[in-house]
Amino acid sequence: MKRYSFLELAKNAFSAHQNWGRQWRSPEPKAEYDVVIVGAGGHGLATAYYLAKQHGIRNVAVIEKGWLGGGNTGRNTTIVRSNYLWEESAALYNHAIGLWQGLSQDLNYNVMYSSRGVMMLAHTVHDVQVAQRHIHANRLAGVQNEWLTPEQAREYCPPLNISKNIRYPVMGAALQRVGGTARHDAVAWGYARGADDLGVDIIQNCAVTGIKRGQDGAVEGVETSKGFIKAKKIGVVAAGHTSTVMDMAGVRMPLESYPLQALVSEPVKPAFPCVVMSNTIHAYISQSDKGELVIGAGTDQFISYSQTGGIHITNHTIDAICELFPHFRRMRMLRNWGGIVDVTPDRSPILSKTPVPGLYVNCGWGTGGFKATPGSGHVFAHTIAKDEPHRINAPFTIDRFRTGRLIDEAAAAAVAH
Amino acid sequence: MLLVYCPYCDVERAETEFSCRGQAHISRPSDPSQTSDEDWVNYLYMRANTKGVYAERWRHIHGCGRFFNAVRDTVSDKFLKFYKAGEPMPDLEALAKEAGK
Amino acid sequence: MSQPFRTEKGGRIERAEQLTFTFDGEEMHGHKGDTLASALLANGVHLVGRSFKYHRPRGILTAGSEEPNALVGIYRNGDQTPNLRATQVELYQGLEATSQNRFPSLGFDIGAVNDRLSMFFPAGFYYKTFMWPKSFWDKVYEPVIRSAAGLGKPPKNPDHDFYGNLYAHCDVLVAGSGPAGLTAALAAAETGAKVILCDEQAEFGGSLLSEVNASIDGKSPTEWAGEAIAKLDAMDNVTLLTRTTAFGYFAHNYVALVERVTEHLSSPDPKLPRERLWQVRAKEVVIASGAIERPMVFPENDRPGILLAEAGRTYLNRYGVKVGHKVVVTTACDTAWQAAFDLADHGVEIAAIVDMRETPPESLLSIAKARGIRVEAGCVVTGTLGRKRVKSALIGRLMTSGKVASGGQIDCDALLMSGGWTPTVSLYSQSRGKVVWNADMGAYVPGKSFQKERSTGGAKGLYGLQATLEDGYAAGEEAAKAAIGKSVKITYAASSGGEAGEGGTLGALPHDRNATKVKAFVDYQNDVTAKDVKLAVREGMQSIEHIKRYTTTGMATDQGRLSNMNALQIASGALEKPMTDVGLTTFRQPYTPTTFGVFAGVARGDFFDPVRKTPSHDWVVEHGGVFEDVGQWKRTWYFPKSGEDMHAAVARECKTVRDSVGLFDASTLGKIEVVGPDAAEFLERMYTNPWKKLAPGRCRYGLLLNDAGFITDDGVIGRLAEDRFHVTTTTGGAPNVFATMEDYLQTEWPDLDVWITSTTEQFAVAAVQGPKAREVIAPFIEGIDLSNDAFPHMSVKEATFCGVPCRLFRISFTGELGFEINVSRQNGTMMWETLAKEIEKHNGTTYGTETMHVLRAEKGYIIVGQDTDGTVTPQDAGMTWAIGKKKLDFVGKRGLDRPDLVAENRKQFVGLFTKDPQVKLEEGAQVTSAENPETGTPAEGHVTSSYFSPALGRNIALAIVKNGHALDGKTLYVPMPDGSIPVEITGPVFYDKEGARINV
Amino acid sequence: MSDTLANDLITPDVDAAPLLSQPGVSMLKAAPITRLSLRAREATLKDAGSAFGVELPVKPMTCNTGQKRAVLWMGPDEWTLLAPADDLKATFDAIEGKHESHSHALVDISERSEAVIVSGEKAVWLLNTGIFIDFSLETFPVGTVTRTIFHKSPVMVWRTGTDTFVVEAWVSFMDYVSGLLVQSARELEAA
Repeated sequence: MKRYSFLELAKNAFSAHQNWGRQWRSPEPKAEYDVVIVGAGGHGLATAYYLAKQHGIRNVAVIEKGWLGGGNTGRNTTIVRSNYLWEESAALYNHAIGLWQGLSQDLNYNVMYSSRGVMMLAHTVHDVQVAQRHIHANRLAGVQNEWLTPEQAREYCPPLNISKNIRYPVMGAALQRVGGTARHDAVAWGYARGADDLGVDIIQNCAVTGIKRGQDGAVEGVETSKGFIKAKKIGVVAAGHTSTVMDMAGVRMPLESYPLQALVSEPVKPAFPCVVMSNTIHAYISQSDKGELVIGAGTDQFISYSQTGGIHITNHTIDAICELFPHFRRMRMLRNWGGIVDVTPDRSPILSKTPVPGLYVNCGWGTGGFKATPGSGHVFAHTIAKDEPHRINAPFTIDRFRTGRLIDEAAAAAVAH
Repeated sequence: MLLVYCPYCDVERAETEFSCRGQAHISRPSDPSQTSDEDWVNYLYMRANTKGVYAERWRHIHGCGRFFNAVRDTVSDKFLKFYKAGEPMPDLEALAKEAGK
Repeated sequence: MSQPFRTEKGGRIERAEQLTFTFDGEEMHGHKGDTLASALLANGVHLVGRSFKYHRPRGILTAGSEEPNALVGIYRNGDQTPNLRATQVELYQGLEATSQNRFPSLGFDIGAVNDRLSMFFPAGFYYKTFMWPKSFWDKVYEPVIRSAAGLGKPPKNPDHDFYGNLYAHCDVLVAGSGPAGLTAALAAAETGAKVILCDEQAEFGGSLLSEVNASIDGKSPTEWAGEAIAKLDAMDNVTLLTRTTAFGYFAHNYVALVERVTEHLSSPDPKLPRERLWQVRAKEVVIASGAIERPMVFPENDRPGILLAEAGRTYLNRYGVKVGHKVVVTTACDTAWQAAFDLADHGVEIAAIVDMRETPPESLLSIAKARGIRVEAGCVVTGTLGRKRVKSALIGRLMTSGKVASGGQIDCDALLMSGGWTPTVSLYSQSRGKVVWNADMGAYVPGKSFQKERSTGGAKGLYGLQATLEDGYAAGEEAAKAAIGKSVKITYAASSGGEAGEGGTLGALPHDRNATKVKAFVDYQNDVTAKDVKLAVREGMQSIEHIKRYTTTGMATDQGRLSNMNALQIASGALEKPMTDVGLTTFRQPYTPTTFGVFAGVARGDFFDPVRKTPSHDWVVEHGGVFEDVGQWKRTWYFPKSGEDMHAAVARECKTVRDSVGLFDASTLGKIEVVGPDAAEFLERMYTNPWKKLAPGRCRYGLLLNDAGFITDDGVIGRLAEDRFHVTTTTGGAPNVFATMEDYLQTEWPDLDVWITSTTEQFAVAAVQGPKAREVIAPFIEGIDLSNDAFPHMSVKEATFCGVPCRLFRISFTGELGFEINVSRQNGTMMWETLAKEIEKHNGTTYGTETMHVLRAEKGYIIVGQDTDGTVTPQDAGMTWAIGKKKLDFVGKRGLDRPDLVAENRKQFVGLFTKDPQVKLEEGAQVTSAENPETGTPAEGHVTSSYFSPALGRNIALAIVKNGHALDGKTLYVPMPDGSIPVEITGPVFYDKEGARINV
Repeated sequence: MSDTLANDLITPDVDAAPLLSQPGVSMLKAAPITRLSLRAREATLKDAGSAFGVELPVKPMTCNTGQKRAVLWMGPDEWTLLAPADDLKATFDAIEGKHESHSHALVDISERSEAVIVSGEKAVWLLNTGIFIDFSLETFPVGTVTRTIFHKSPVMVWRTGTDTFVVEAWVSFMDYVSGLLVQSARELEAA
């Protein structure tokens, strides 16, 4: 693989960029692999990359129904943070933050990880209590997170409206400085290039149509639109389509797939320095390096695989944004799209072995999968390679729903009084 | 914003009058104390999450208040059938075929 | 004053009405009916902006909403709007426009150095660089990239304007009012169907407005269109919306339109909304969005003065503006010739028509010959000269070998081009229809309908006036038939002229230049060249989605309407795959960029979300009370007396309640009336507690779980009669409790004879709490013996308060003697004011939620949602007493038996004393067993509530702590940034443990 | 107002100033009234109707009216009984007394909501600024009653005349509902 650098760019400039190599190959599938990963999104590609890099398992295929990075990886609002409440979640996402920090250099691909800070607003007394609980828990867990007064919040984010006269005035904010954004496509491409370079076959436009299990119940391979591919280990990383794929192996999942919308404005000069989220009034916003305001909307109330959503969801999101940033009312929406997010009952992911030997699943990231990409791939690769979970993902089993040992991030933000 | 038909009001209304309550025909085990952990988790959390024709529960929460069921293709979001609570689950495969899936 | 490029006559502008406007501070003139673009062109201004990446000088390219270059900022009354298309901005007196993305000026822009260095900035260069040193990304590289990117400047001030909303229903919605849209609307309207016709332009008529060489029913196209519109306007069943863009096509034929109400006015009435969102549920939709002309991808095809041919014709015929005095027209398509002819007829010198086709149609050649126009057939433009305005075009002759031979240079001050036409399939694509490739047309056209819609005319690749008119009629007829089952015989208009024309080209054109040096633009706004697309393919990008994202082609504000087809063709060539295998990106809403304010609509300020107030609200405002938001409710937080801060006010309120009496507004608590023979049975199934033996006139605390076994709500439930219960819930939980009850009732237990009715707002509730509570209420209550024996703690009875019916509860959330009086809502203010006056006689106080919280914490009562968080069981909360031991089932019972819910080491509800009574813990602080735990050590629990307790004269806290019930008296720690606070575990009841004060 | 349904029952509150008074549309606060929620199974309907004096409608979203009485269909087992404010106790007791044997639930909700009367040729336009219902007479004839959503608030809409509607909301939502209606009507005054 040709390393990327300023020098390389300059050299290529003088040969009119005719000599750049392919970032990844487009191979035909082999008859057999040690591991087949189903789904070439960020998590799947990262899993393959770490399988090859950390565990020396290079005979790996990543099978993708469409084009790599074309699912939620390419459709999210690119937020990275780790200030989750429960130590299990914080450990998982903070593991990712650690990897994010050196990811561009590790992959030799600029993923534009920008630690511009993620600010989560509190609008009620209850919000303040919840935010403080997060901050204290995070401090013990070694996760950076701090409290800001409304004035400090505005200093950090000058466009923020901290007037006492708005419907839900800002009472303060929790700021994770190390949080921020990254360029979503680059993450998929960087991992794809890295994995490909280590020998992983990324097979696009290849749909999995079945999972074959042997007499002993263990997996034997996958049926695909390009024929049967033998493998003793299969990792399913199919986001919104996980239920469908797992069903092929006869495994029921505690998942529901909802349309989640996001939108961008027309590009403008820098207007917004960080990421701001508000759970109470349901909005989050940042500005891309290109200048677009990137805004996350909510999910529809019904499951759907349509990758579109209702306009009422968009309306509610934008009214919240405009309430906090009233001068953005004259900005204009450029593009609005939807993704399909797979949601578990406790809003935490499943990164786990399954009742089927050789079958592993990584799903249930809901609206928050992008930020975990490196960490998720890293521990999932460990789980597949060793056939046992990494310390960090050990709590994220399917079985927790049976035992009741939930990691309930949603409950922790329950409405009080 | 979907257009939802309420079989009790006999009217089509915008989705925001309704609340969608997930997969239909999952009933609470009649004797919970005799139900295994496995069956209880199935009741609580396991959902078909079908990509395709799916029976789900809706409530006309800002209308007559009644729960009813609907069959919807989760790929096209088109409704194939609405029916009152208590009516049996229709033959989803037949409905799918009818809809040309 | 002079508008050197204005024609002598013609066009639809009002020449008598001259308007003054400024561009970058320079004063210019135009006419009513002009767009900013046509007025600038009339003044000879082509250079209007700088491109995104290379900061190249750019001019007006189109005459429509797809304009990629001429984006300007408009200032008005201190409000500024960036990125408006000059082609869509209607001119008004005093309009102030500025160019964008340039510094210090449009003419001299420092950023233009990027153009010189462009060899270092190929597609995706940033993925390959800026990685060293690591710390430079956040500090250096990214800030530089960010400030170089972006187009206009963001608005600086809060928007003064407001926005409207209208929901509408119609049988047939027609989007677009060109020849096809107009006839579709006519045909549909004739049947009596309810029709909405919208068009993004200021006037209906679309391409008819710039058509001068055809006739319809013997009239000029504009005259015919005018009559058609007048006819529609006179029909009651037709709604006509100009300046209205159908921007989003959602599920189930839900189409969103934006109407620009005042933007075109010089001094709009402030009572009018700036823009309005129309949300239309249409039975049938006719998409008549037309087609747009395709740019030709030749080197330096982006200089100011280079326009699409049809735009040149539109400026001439509709706006009376000549795009230049000496014009070269280059094309591969017949229609562009008409532009040349029309310009020539207005005295513009046509330097040449350069047609790529070896043999253009004889009919065109003869007209050109008649006008003495030089024709270069089989030729292509291979480049242009002139930096801020095109000066000349380089011509190349296409050889049979595929090579190009130099064909010289032709001077000009404008260059019109036409690569053929692209149907506008955006709305169709948004409706989730799949486009299909039509090789004959060289275009993607709508395939099967996914929703109830059909495309007509140019939108489906149909050209030629007569064919378009007829197709429109048919589409309108079909739509009306589908919607209302009616159709009527239509008199079709007959037209002449406006021929369809043949030809067109896709992709990058051949040239004789050094391919590595020249730039031929595919996506103007994003500065994507043909080279960039090829590079992406070379680097392994195979899917069009990858190519799009890697190069950013098609991601500009026109969403690729101009660029997509050319980019696809280039990609197809580079990949050596047919177009259809390359795929197509999806068009998303909105069709054109749409103002946030339109989506937000009326939701701002107090209308952002309903402000729910209780009957005491005005009194509280008058008496200086401070509110907190609890859900949508405003609840009084505390009542500071002058000079008091919150701490002092709450301490006083607490003390007063314990010493004498306090008055609290509990109206926001959820209330549900459960009525029917099976009422007790129903509550028995819903709540953990037993209800069947509760006697009428008595109350009981009820605890509600979900079926997973976790606490979700609580409240006091009073039995008014055998078959009637008054249930209370938490304020925030009320809607959920009600919905959950309905769910179980309707779907699990439909056999139960019981119904629930929300009475939250039927009643106003005053809580009178404290030793003197009885004395306070006694004067007003009739019908109850209030003595402790006759009306003990946990009683309920109907009586009257000041003569009006009330439900009186003897309950306490403070640990004191307490009553809660429910009167009907309209009597709430009377009750509050009566009691507020009365408590003064007893040195009592009104108190708010904060004091309520302190008082209940002193008693160890939980607040669901604060002391519990959805992971707490009744056992955890120390509330096994609330579980009916003999009950076989209730919601949550089975869940409680699950392995982890009966496991050791669960977190349990306890009290905490800080070793130093003056130290107050922070709510949310963590509890650990080690004084200085190592980072990463899981906490034992956390502080859920923490207050200064005036009754105890010290700070107290409640917490959830692992195995807390067994740790009574043990010392744990609350680590804070500045050191650990030692705490002692205690029971959660701090005050009056035996409960003596309640039973007096 | 004389041509509207139940105009002897739903009357403007004479003490309240008009909320809106324009040529195209007016909005008046309605005077207090007795509202009873009746939930019952089919067996009970006849008795309840005769006790109340007006038969209970079984056709969805319709109403029956009588002398100073109206019954609104709210759901297949839910009706709202309307009577003058002073008749509350008598009405309540009459129904409770009449069919003790049958199971039902009767609850006084008189003061849970407030109503405004929106009237005029622009009434439909005004309601459609916040309600997505098709108010054309074919699909929403006079007498139609329904719950729905107005922007972010639940409301009940009852068409009592071609151009007259009763809009009801829970008390704490009424400021929002009437405030937004007033604000939205402002543009009708524009030149």
